[in-house]
Amino acid sequence: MDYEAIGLKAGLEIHQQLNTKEKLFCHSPTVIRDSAEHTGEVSRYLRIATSEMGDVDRAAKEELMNQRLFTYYTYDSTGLVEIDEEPPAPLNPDALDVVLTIAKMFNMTPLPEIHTMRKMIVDGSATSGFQRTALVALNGAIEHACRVETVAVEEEACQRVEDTIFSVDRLGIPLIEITTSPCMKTPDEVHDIAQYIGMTLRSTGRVKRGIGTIRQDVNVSIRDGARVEIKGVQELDLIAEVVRREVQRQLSLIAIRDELLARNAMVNGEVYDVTTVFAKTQSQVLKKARVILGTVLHGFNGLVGLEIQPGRRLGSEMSDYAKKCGVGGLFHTDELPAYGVTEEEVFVLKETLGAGPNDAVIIVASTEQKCRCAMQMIIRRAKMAFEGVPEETRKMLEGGSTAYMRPLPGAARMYPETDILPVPVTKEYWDSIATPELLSVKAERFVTEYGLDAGMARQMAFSEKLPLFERAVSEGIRPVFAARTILASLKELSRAGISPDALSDDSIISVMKTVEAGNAAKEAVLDILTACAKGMSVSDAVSRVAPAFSREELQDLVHGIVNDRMEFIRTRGKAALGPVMGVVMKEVRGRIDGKVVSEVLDEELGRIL
Amino acid sequence: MDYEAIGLKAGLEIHQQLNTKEKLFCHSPTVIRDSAEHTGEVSRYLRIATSEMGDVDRAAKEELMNQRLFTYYTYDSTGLVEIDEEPPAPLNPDALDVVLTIAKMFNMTPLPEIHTMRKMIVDGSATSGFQRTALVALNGAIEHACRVETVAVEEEACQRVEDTIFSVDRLGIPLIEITTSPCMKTPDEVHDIAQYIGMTLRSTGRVKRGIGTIRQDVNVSIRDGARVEIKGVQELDLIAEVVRREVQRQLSLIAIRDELLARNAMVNGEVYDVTTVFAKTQSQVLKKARVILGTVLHGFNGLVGLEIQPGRRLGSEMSDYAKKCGVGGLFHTDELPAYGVTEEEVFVLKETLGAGPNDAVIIVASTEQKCRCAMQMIIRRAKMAFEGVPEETRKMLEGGSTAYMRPLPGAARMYPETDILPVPVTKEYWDSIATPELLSVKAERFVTEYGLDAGMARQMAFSEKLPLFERAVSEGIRPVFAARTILASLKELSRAGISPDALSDDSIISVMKTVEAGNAAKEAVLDILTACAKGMSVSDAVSRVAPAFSREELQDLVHGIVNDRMEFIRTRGKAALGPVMGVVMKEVRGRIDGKVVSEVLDEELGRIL
Amino acid sequence: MTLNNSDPVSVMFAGIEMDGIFINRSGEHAIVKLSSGYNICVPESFCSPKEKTASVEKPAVLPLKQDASLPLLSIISTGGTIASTVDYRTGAVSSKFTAEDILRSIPELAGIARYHTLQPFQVLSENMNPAMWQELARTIHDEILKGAQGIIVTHGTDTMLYSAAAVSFMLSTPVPIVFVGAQRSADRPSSDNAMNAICSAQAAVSDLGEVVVCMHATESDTMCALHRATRVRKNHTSRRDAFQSIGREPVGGIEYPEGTVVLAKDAVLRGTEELRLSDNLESNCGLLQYYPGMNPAVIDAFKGCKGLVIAGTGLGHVGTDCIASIKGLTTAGTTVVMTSQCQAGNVCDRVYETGRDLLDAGVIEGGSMLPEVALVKLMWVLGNATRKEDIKRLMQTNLKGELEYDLWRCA
Amino acid sequence: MTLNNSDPVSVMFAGIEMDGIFINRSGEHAIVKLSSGYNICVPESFCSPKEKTASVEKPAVLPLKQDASLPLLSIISTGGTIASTVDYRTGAVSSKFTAEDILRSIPELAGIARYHTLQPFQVLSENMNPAMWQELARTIHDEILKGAQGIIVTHGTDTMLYSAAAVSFMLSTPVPIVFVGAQRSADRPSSDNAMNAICSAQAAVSDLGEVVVCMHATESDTMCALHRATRVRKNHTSRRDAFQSIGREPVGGIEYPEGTVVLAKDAVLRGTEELRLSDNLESNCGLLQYYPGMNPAVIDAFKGCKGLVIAGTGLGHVGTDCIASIKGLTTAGTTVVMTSQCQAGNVCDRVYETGRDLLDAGVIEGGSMLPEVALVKLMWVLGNATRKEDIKRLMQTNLKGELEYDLWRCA
Repeated sequence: MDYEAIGLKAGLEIHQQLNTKEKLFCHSPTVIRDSAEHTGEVSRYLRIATSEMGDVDRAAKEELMNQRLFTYYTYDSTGLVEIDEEPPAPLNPDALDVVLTIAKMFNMTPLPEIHTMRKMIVDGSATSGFQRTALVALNGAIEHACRVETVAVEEEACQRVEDTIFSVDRLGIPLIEITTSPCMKTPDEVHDIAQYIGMTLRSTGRVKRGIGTIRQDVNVSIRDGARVEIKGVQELDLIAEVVRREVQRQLSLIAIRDELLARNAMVNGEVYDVTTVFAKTQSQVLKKARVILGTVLHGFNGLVGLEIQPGRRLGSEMSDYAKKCGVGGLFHTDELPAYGVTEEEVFVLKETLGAGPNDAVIIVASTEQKCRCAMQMIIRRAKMAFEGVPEETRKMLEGGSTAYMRPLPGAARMYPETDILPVPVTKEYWDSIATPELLSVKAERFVTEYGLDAGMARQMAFSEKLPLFERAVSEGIRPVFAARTILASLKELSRAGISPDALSDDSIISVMKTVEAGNAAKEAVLDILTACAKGMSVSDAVSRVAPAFSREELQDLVHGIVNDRMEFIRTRGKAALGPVMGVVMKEVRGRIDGKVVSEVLDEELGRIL
Repeated sequence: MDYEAIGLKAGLEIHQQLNTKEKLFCHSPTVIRDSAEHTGEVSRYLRIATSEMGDVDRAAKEELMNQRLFTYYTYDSTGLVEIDEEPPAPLNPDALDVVLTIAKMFNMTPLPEIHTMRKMIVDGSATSGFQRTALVALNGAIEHACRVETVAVEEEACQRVEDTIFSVDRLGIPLIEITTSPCMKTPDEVHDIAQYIGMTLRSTGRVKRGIGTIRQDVNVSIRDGARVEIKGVQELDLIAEVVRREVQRQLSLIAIRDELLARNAMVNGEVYDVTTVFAKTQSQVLKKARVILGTVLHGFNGLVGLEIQPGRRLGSEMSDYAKKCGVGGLFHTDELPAYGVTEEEVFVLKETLGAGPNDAVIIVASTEQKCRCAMQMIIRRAKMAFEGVPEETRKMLEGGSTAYMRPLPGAARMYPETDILPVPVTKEYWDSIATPELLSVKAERFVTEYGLDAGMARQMAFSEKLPLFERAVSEGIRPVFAARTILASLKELSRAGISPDALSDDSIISVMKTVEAGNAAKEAVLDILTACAKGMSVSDAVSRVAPAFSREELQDLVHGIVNDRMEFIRTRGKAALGPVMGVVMKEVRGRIDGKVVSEVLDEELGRIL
Repeated sequence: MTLNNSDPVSVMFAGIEMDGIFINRSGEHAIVKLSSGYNICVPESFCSPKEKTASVEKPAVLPLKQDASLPLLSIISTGGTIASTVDYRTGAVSSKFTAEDILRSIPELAGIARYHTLQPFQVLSENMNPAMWQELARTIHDEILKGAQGIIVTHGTDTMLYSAAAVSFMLSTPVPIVFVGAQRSADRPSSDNAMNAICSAQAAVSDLGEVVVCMHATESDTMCALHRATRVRKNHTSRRDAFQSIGREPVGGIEYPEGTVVLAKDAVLRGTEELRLSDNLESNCGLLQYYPGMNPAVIDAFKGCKGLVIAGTGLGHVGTDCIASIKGLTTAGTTVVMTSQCQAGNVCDRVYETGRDLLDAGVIEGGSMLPEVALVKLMWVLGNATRKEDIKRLMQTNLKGELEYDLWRCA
Repeated sequence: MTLNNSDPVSVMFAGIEMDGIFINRSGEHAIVKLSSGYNICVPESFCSPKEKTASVEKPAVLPLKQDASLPLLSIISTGGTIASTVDYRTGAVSSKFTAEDILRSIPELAGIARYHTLQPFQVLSENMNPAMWQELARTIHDEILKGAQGIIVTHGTDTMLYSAAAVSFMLSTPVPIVFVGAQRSADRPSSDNAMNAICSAQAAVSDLGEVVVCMHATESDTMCALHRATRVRKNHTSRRDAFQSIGREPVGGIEYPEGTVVLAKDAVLRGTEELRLSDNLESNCGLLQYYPGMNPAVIDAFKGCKGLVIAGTGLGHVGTDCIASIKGLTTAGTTVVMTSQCQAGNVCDRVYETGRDLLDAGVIEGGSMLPEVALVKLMWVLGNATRKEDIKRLMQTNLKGELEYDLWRCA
């Protein structure tokens, strides 16, 4: 695909949790909890302060009365700020420090004062009814001539437990929000920029790792298409595919538009009750429904069922809109007969509605009210097909296709957070911020300076255990041994189903030192570490798994083994070394270095031969 | 019975609840509650502060560990003082005023300062572990040349709900304690003095009435007998009988003593395990027991079963002692065979224990430990029989006999209540106290002054409704009508099962005034009052039960009735008055005074005849 | 050219140009609201004015009608905000106070009553003083005289308990007087203001007939509590359920959103008292908490005051070396009342030696009165009685539920 | 002949003669205990001495042995009574304090530990002062040095929280230091003294390693609570469960009579801290609660103090007209710390205007510190730091659980 030709433009908005000790506006720890551990709950309504224009009509009043009562789970690790029972603490200086560091890494310009804003969110995910957010720096550069437009610091929202129940453990964890300009021209470029930004963030060593700690939103448009924002891409590996599929979708919609115009297609918006058509249907869905409504899309035949993205058709888009009314989906004639609907029923349906061979018919089955609502949405979306691509916020589906979520946000309802004083960022402070070595640079240095091979160097640099590696090296452990031990032990533990947290950095360092001092064999490292991870102290683990085996003991052992095989050795001479070595190693593997065994055995054989 | 000859001496200790608004040492109301209404409970241990001599031996330690946890029910009408969570308020001045008034009525001498003491009670009935009590006055006179030794004011204890559960509603209600000298010489005199004291107390109009509000303890002794204190005689009518039966009991015990000495009877205290004797018994009690122990009382045959009081034998006394150990009672050979024990079993029992024909055998059945304890108590009591009458505290049984409760109290463990300042009783205050007219004097005055007959006068004076009567008279209602109405209405309401509290004094006065004003007939009074007691207002009750009937309406009615019976009247002449009056009254009874009916009828007949 | 609030500006910063509107300045910096909604702070010299776009005409606001069949309540504001609106273009929050504004903000109120609103003065709660309490009591008195069937007083929470107690003592009232406030500001979707206001209106039309404080009963939006004005304390700096009844249960509760009012057995009912204003106060009174090592000179500093409430330790004690200073005050004519810094429970100076010395020094035992309430009551008593024995008797008599009972004065 | 306590007397009163023993005199009256146990008060002239009966020889008291296998605790008495005996002949109550006396009174203690007892001084709790806190801290330090594995301090309840907080700041301790008292006097069968003492001993031999207050958890005899010394208040004048943790749960609980000790997750454990005494205190500090209408002269009275803690309203406010006086104090070198009379919750002077003015006047926000604890801490901080920034930093750093966390000082 020639992405330049079609005019692809893509931008990123990356949200990354910061690994500070405390939250952004309170002193609670930034730990995620199991919702079963909650120790309390509070229930709250949220209401939108009316604007000056607001009028108290019957509908508004009804809406207020029907407000939902949200329930929030609290924990022994959360406090009053999370449940909006206390003014927020000042902006966490550690979080600001991380954000400024990242801003500096992108060569951005910090704002002289940080003003915290409230961004209204009344879906229940913020107990206060707003999310606190502040712009920190503007206009930075990324390689490939891409730009970071803004960097902001903001607080995480609650995690939804189910329905109207939220968990406040996540609320308030600091996030950095990095917004790029729409500077990417190909799907791979989007991947590379996202990866580069992620790597830059991780280079600070001060961001959270693991699933859910980073979320990428992608903005995509092509010439003749429209800006579409795809929310919450969590896996970097999918990001290019998401862009590719969005391009495909936009191209398909444009093609459909052209075909519709060519066909003089038309949506007249008339809705018919076709319940009687299906009076004796065998379709489970239609049988259950109280009402079945139908509409004719003139000139749409074949287009509703056209695939626009893997697994997605124009019909799917219509269905997304319909689902907002609470119906399960729709049926269209491009896919019928199917799902228990017979050819005869389709025939009667088309006849009844006067649909011609070029027309498509859409039916929806549910309650009267939901069906009417859904039909309006379907007709709205059908009419949009004549425009091509609608501006939308979409959510990613498994595999990288997307579904409609909501229209693009309007002007954010933002107003100042009066509980937080502005935080000045002085020139002295900005100048004092040190930027860390990028992980990519580090990986190269590991090759040149420490002699790691390129793969291991990269793996080590990008590992969560990087700090441990750097500590080990600084404490005098040979870098190759350190890297090999750390990476292997992580792999081994994960294979054994043991959490890497079970093994303290101190233990790993201690084991490596034991080996380097010759008090345990390299071969035993993994066994020792596994024992430590299961709760044994390092010294216990060394003496149990790999009890020290002295040269004298080895000499005795070798002496015995050699005596037993005297004839064989005499027969074979020096060639016996190999086989006998095998016998000895079987006894002492991991308890004494193979080099020593070889020496002792050599001596012993020398004595005999 | 010649009580003088046998040297009867009796004294009284009378406890009467005072009808103050608030309790003796706090501001809670003095109301008794249904324990089901309790609104809270607290649980407490009580411990006795050890004396200086106290030693911590193993047994004492065990006793402390086995202390009982008492539970106290609290109410919305009780406060912190009752559960010993707050220092007491000063001595209730109203309560002191009542006690001083009573002291003055007995011509006693008040103490110049009232010092409140704590009397230790650790049976759980006082949350603090003590009862507060203070001597108020000394040495007074009662008619019959009897003396009141002391008058004290003290607080009521908790009511026991069950076992270790107490209710604090009663705790702290003020009591007056009146102690006489042992000046009564006959049972009737005890009754008369108790009645006189009770009357004197009620003359104040400031003591509580009803069951449980007054309790008489009687001290009884005869020459050769011993002082016995009988607790909690609640009905005055039984008090003489209690004394008579105690005299009988003491005389019987003395006779038994003499007979035992004459027989050379002996208690050697040996206890035998006779469980096997009853191995195949049909007696339910014995069958259930783990162990059956027996002892021989030599020379006691026939005496153990001797009645010493209606329903009580020497065996009953022994049984009371045995029950302290938790056994249900005992069997003795004077009553066997019986209760499923066969003649053969008795024979074997006696044989086994080597009991002769003059000996009695006592057996006890329970667990080994309880049986051993019980046997010791039985042997102790049997030995006491040689002394005649033991000094005891006894409790009254239904009918007036008594049962053993505990030994006479030793020196009371009393020490000062430091939370209460001494209350001075000044000469001015004492002089200012007015003593009320005695009810007996009042009754006489009602005869001479108001013309009530003696019975009604006495009934009225001693009634709880005396204040209402005096108010009615002071408001101009004729005394005889007032007394008749009040007494009859009380009777009527009680017959109808309606609480007298349902009828306010104001209503009764109002109804009486209505009648006296001629707006309702005397005959309707009870019906009107009953209607009021059921919740009707006085005016509603009058107009519904006995609608006013005017003279004019009566004249119309009479005219009609007379016209219908013209012939009869003409025939009989004046003699028709009686029969016709009956017919008219049937229509108007209770709605207009009979006197008026008679007048009107007389006029009408006069017109005709 | 000077920039004014709401002026469109173009900002040149960090090498890029951005559009926004000017909000205000802070020193040499300008605060500008960007079109994204964010406020940024840049040197004012970086901003240049842009041409104003034609302002959109505001649609006409429909007038609101109150339901004449509903009871009439007066809402008296002393500075607390019961309703706010946010201007989402500039982010400005403004507090609203006409009946119409309130009904627009909290439409549920329209179904409960009709409202008459007044604002006799407007101060921060910590700046309330006895003169304002008097003004407030007079205003309430007038409103009841004019036919208000219930009074709602919106008040900052900081000193609400003092004001509510003061109104209790100065005013006998046949109708409920409900103090209400909010712990979380009215400009946030999670504010407790609306629910508290709705519940206060329910309380004001209820059978109640006394002065109460109406605030959240718990941290959840499910129940408001009605606290007797003389037994309530703010016991948390920020929680919604900060107000708590001390030494007793609340006199009532209101379920939300149902609006059901449940009153305690001993709540004073509508019509029990007759309307009477008695608004003298002696404001020259103080309150002092004793602490170990207190310099007696601190007590001497209250010389010249007409009254002093001491919050002593435990049952009502101070260090022995402070007793002479207290005696000095009482001798000079200052009424000294002892309460406890424990807050709950009775003062009892009979039990320990120090207490007996305090009684000898002329100190009046304050029973179970909260120190703050004792201060307010003392101002009222000294404004209405002059003889020593009357002052003592009144201080020890339960006037408005501040004591559980009249204290006994032994013969 | 002068009558002395315990002399047998014959009393002639009301025309009758009574035997008794002479207790004491009150004015012209003699208090005589009658043989019935009642005390009566009669003119002394009505009493005449009687011959003494030969006094009964007291049986020898068996010496008590302590179990050498049990851990050693020190019981330090400051005046509270942990054990009393009553002389039932005269009614006199005497408080007891040797280890032997205590074990006789409360035999359960013997099964928990061995005891060493000291009485560095003996005062009523309300007369405790900073000098005594220092003496107490030194005594405890010595006892731990000498090998005590836990410390029990018996203390009157009135100012126990101040003393316990003071010891917390002055002493780093590897062993539990348990303050214990009784709300109901030890001479009554229902006293809470024995149960509290037994639980305090259980706490003192437990895994705990911090300063706590051990008192009844409820009104029933079923559980004692262990309160962190810097987060506890006496919240009722007389109830057994008067002591309550503010803004947090107790750090432990002890089931009675089982003796099971349950510690909170964040309790400081035995051995966490090393023994260190740091006993400087600046006692010239004060505490003042703001109230509406406060005369600023009351604040001026603290001129010359090194430190002043204000218990402001709500989030930490005072009336605007008091701010100048506060500024006067800070300018003259007095450290002023703001806490809240709400007690629970954080002070936050950023949110409202008055608060910002107070910060400008140099007031230090006291976070969630209880006013009383802030006073004690201020004495300690001023005794150990002189530079303004160090004082502020220490006051805003959580040293002994008095704050939930170190307050942020923004860049």
